[in-house]
Amino acid sequence: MIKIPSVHYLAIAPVLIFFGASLALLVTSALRRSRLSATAATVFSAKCSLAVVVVAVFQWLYVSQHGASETISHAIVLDRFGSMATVAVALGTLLTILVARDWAIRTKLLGIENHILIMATSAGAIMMAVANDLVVIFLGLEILSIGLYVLVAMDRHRARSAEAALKYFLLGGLAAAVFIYGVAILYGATGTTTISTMSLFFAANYLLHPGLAYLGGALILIAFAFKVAAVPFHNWAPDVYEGAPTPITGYMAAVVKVGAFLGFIRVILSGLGTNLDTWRPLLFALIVLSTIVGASVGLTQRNVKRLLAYSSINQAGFMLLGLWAGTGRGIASTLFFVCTYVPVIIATFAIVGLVGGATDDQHDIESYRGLGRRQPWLGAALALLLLSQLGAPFTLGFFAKFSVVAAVMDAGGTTLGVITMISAAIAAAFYLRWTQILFADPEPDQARLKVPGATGFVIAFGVAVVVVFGIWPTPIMWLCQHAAISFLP
Amino acid sequence: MMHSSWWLSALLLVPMVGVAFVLLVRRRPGASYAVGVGVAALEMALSIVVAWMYNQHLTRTGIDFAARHVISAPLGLAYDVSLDGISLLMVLLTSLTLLLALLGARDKRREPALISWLLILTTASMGSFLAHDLLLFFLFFELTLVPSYFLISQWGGTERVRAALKFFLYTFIGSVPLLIGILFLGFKNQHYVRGALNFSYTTLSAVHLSHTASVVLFCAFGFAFAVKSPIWPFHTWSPITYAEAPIAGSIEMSALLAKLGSYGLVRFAIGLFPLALSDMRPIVMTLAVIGILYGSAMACVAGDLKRVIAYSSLAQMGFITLGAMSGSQIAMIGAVLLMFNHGVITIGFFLLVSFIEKRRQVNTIKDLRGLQASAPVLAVLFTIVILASIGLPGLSGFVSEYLILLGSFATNTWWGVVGAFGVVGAAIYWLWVYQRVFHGKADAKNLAVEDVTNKERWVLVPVVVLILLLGVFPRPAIDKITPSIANLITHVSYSGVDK
Amino acid sequence: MNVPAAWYLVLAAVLFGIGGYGLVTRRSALIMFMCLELMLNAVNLTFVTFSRTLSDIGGQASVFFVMVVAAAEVTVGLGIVVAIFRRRSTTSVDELSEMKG
Amino acid sequence: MMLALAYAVPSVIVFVAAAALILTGAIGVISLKNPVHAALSLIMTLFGVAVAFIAQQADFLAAVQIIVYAGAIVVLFLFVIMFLGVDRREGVDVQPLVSQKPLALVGVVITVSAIIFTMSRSSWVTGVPSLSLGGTRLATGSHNVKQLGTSIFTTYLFAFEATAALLIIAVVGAVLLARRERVLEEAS
Amino acid sequence: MNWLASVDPLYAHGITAVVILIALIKIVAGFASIMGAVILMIWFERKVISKMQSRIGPQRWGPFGLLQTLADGIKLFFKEDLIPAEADRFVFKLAPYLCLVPALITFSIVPVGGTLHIAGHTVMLQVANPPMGILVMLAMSGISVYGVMLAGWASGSKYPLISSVRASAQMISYEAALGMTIVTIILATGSLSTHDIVTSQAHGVWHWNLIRLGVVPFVVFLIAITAELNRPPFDVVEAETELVGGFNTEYSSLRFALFYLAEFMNTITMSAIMVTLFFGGPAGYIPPIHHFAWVFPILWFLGKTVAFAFSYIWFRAALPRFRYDQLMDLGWKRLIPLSLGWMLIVAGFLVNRWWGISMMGTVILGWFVLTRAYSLGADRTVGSESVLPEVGQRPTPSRLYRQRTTKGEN
Repeated sequence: MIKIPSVHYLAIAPVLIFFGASLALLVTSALRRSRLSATAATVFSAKCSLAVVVVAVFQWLYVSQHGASETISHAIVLDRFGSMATVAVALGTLLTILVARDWAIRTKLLGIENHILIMATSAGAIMMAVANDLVVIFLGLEILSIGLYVLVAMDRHRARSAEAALKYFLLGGLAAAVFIYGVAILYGATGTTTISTMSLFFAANYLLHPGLAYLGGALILIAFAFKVAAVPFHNWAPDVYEGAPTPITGYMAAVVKVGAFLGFIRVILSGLGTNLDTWRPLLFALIVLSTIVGASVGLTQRNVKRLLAYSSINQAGFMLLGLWAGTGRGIASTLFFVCTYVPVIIATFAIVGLVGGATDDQHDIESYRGLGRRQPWLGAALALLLLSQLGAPFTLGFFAKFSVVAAVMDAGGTTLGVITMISAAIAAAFYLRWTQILFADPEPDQARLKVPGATGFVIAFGVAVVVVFGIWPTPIMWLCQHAAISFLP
Repeated sequence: MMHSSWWLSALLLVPMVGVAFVLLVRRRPGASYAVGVGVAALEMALSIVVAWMYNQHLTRTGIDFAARHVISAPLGLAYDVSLDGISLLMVLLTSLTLLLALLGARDKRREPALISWLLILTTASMGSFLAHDLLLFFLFFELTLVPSYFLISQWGGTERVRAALKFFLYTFIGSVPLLIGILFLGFKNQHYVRGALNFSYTTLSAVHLSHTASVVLFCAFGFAFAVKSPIWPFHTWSPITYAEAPIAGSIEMSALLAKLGSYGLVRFAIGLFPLALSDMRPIVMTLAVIGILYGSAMACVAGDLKRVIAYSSLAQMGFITLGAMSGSQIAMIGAVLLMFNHGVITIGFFLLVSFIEKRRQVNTIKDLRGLQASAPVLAVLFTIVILASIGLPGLSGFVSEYLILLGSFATNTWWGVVGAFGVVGAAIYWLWVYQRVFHGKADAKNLAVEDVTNKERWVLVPVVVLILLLGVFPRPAIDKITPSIANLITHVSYSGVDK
Repeated sequence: MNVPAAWYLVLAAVLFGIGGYGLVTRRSALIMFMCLELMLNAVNLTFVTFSRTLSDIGGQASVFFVMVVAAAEVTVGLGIVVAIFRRRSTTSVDELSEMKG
Repeated sequence: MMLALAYAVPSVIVFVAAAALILTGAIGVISLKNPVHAALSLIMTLFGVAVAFIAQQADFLAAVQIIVYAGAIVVLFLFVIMFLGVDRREGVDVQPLVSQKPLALVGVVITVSAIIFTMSRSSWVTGVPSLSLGGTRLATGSHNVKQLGTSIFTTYLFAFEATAALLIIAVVGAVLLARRERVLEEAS
Repeated sequence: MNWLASVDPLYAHGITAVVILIALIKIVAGFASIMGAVILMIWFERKVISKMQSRIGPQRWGPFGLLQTLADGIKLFFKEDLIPAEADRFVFKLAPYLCLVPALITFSIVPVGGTLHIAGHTVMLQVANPPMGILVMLAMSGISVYGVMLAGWASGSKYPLISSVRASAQMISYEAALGMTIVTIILATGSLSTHDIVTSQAHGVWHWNLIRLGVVPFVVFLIAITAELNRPPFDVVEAETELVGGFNTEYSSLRFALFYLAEFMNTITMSAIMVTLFFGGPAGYIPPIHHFAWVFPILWFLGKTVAFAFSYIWFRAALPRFRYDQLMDLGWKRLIPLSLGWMLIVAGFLVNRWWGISMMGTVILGWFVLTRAYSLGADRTVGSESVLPEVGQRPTPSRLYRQRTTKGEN
């Protein structure tokens, strides 16, 4: 008789809620004679996202009392790190849903499908972040990716959308294959696919020939580099960012990074943590290339979505810094970076989507000429969000960059710190060019953009986060630190 | 008893509150200007009160108004402000710059935004001068870039976008090693004391560094401050930036932001890495001297007035650096004094140039001729400022330059000697400029130039008063500075290596 | 008793390489999908071989999941191809954009 | 000795057969122009892999391999090929990731040989069965079907449930992608 | 290879020459018997259909026209072998074999009788008893799709292509339902091996899967397998009125004969499979006759199989052909949910009664949900406007759409 493993439902509640909500929405829309109104679906999805946030808070409290634990025969971890990731994903979902609804109305495309897919995709992202088993990470990755392939192709007006989806699919598939090959090899190297067991294995056995383990880890590293679009595995990002519907681009830039980075941290630092020095050269190369290429190629872009793609490549390099450090401070700082990046980038893309218009294709940087003059609040908001990504002081972005660079310095990576900061300086040029155009003399016959309520809220939220935590980053940093502590043994 | 740090917080907060007010009244024409001027006056008043309250003998280090509140321990972020003699002069200069920039160089294009940026810039530079914590200093130091960038790129001349970007990139890249250096120090300290991350100046100045580390870190810090100052050869951003910036922006940048560099040099680079001084002194002083000569030479051939000011500033910054690095107490006092004086003089210059520009729409020297005839008062004011800048005894420039040269002769004779040629150089180019612009036979356009109005005269009154006052009676200022400088010198020489 | 695991592992690695080569060089999207399948099959072979050598069922169980993923990927991938084709046939050729590098 | 040989020879034959099927098929996939032919080659590879599975006592997986891959996935490919007429008309082309074929070849050869080299250097397998943590020792013969089932419903329970999510999202996605869009065209 | 022994007792003592010989004999015998059976089946079908249609049927060659099929075969063999110019020659030649081989392989797992003892070896009367057992049948039915699909495609002709796409769609659609019913059987048996499946039904009629699983899986299986075989009433592939002659229109001579052969071979094999799965295979009353007791299971098996073969012919004679969309509806909207639901119920009862009852409730609920969704979906796709109303608009009720569209047509 099969003994079903015990299930700690609190640990998987976020995944269940998101996926259940997605299914509920799907079934409801199939069973109602009249079409489900986009507003109702949005409200429902938003509530679910909030519910996930609440659940994550309970998880946090539970872990504070009882300590981190594994459940469902070690497949899932319940720790603060996971709760933090859950909050970030849920927040990203909430914001994206709000933006996506307005986008759907503006472009006359259906919104409910977006909600269904976004929530299911988020479930995948959370799964990646809380998984303790490489197979589960793989499945989470696939749920995330497959949802995104479809979401990217959802814009029926533009052929480019589906083409981008194809490109994303092909490279995503390649990444998935490389990832699972790495898992297979790690399985051969350690005899397990469970991350914690793997670390036990490494702790208990001294491998005379660790090549196999390194090989598996390297393949997994490459696959993750694909997912987060780190150079040289970044080729897809600009095209896909450009082709995808704008809210989805924001979602990709934010939530995929959360899932991928946090899953990645678990694999590299928990599963293979004893071999950190092996990964450092690889990570070093990825970081240097990503930050420099992202920043310098971004300078030449005229399409803002492509520009933001390169910007996000640059940011991905920064996020990798914490991994390179590999210390508690490093994990906390990457967590901080990733989590704070979520609202900022989604809000940025919300504005980009607004400017994109009903056809969602006005993304030339010239479309922004004088926007800040016509609509000072919108312009100021965008300028602030960009400044935050630039890393200007007294914005959230500064502390994000500061914390990762500090972590790297702490771990002895002065060179890396210098290189990445210089890349940030180069990247500043394109953010500034954009900002400058934003406040340049306007074209005479430009209409004012209408800012719908939900999108306005998202933008305001992003700006508020940037400003408030830019001055007082303590709470988030505190959370991240505690998350990192619960993660490290 | 030490004074409450709330005074300093007020100095930081008042401009930000001003921004809020400006944004509130932005729809009413002219109201934002009134608010701006009001805030500037309040700030000025506050600064004067603070200066009056400041007691340099309160602590051995000359620090007053100090307070430290940790904001985020893991990040090492703390709100840590204090005031000493050096900061005090800078605070006064900041307030003065804001007030005069607003009064003298009113720009009606999108006034609320302009004034907001100016106010933010004031907070940023005020914060840099008041920060006692290196991270906080860095935050404010970096923050100055943003308003400056917008001031130049939005209100500047035809080449404004390029100039703004150039300025931003230079200074931003310059600050990278600064940040890395700060972090290095912080972690060094943390690993040593095994406590929380702490970037307080007091803590970090106690960190024991190897000689090599000191040199490297000095270079890192020095680079950032050299770019900001600017010190030759890191100055290439400055002429185009000063030329393209709006007058208010030019005033802020050259009178105030440039001082951030030399302030950082004196306060942090020298204060934190005394071990590096013996190695770095010849190099930096050489650069300073080259800067003096180069600035003078370039000022001679510069084609327009703003560039002349820019290059003259380069030379003056060279003097400041020379004094700061010389290691003699007198020269350092002179350097700090010159920071203030140069600020005041530069304000005067830019205001006067803006008056000329307002009337003639150009500032190229070859288009101006014989203004003395049409605008005698302007000529007089210009003369006073020029003479102060040259260092005519009895005017403020003289005191500071004299102190610097005196100190330098004593410790580093040859650099002092060569540097002294800068004074001659200044005399040459300024007088030549004066000759070309104010003398000669004016053509019709130049004859039509009106003299300065009453309002403009009133704006220049503080400049002239300060020039004269500090020329004949610099005692109070020197008194305020001396304990801080003396403490710095003690700290440097206490580290044992420096003589 | 049986051929050494190494043979199968090398075979799988070569298969993976062939799939990868096809994926990066072929133009046709459908054939690229097929190359993806080749790669996943190589992974499966690796899993099964390790499962045999380690005498552990985990590898075989993982193969099961890989297969499910392959099926799901193909479904969506072909859906995308069909969607592109639909849009292509409905929109004029001039509007087609070419994706840059 | 003879007995051992009698056992070993067939397994070598099986391996060679499987390898031949796999490699021929794989090369066919990447070299054949016509997608239908490529698909047929793919089936060949799949069969080869199935044979390799059987040779390594993974019978159930071999059957599932044929049922899922050959019976469903490749059929789906052929469907789409025929449905869209891709074989006759121009297909859905994408820019190849690497434009230089020799370059790609060199890259792939280097990568694969590096992989093989690394594997061989660490004696191909270094792990130990995860028996202590709920892993199951592989039984021989038909029993491993039962084991496989047990493993999936215990060790990999969560993963198994996750596949449900994966399949649902895939189906929903495919339906959304392939749905007709008559109305929008009329509206626009 | 010890694991082989656990599957087939033949290999218990290692592989010797005798064992290989026995295996070869089994293969040859299996092949011969199915080929012979096909010839008889064709004759049988023609005879029965003739009787049902009040005709005489073949009678010239051999007694009762038994050799008619052979004669037809010889005739086809000598006919000209045509390959269309547009054809894809290789695939065109390959396709018939892809149809034929799976049928043969599937037959190899059918236990046609009990066990024998020859030369000290225990021999099962089935060509092979692989551990994955019945999955082979599923795999092969997956492969046989290719024969049809590629035949139509390779012909390079329009109608065969349409036919083959239809046929393969049909086969795939019904394969799901097929698989699900097989899962039900596997659940009940606890083993994949056909031998085990048969043995578990050996103790009388009440143990037959037909009875103990409820009749539903059998019905689903029967329908699905008929569709899988492309036999009437699901032979839309060959809908002459629409598609000339189906996917094999362009085939002639021996290749056509192969298709023909494959079809009947499949029919026999599937009958045999059905007997194996639901009717206990060779199980039945065995009279106590020494030395010949092993014959009776074979006879039982043959009898049951013939009965099924007859029923297929009966379907063909009696039932009208389905329309294509009806066929798809039946497959996707009725059989798949039905078999899925039944599988859940069976699984539930296997765990315990309460699980079974709750599963039943779940299935009924699911049934309602599906029905509702289907009917709504049918409504929504009526008018072109009904597919996607604009976002934010209140959609018109579907009744109005219907009216509007009909008005539009008028």
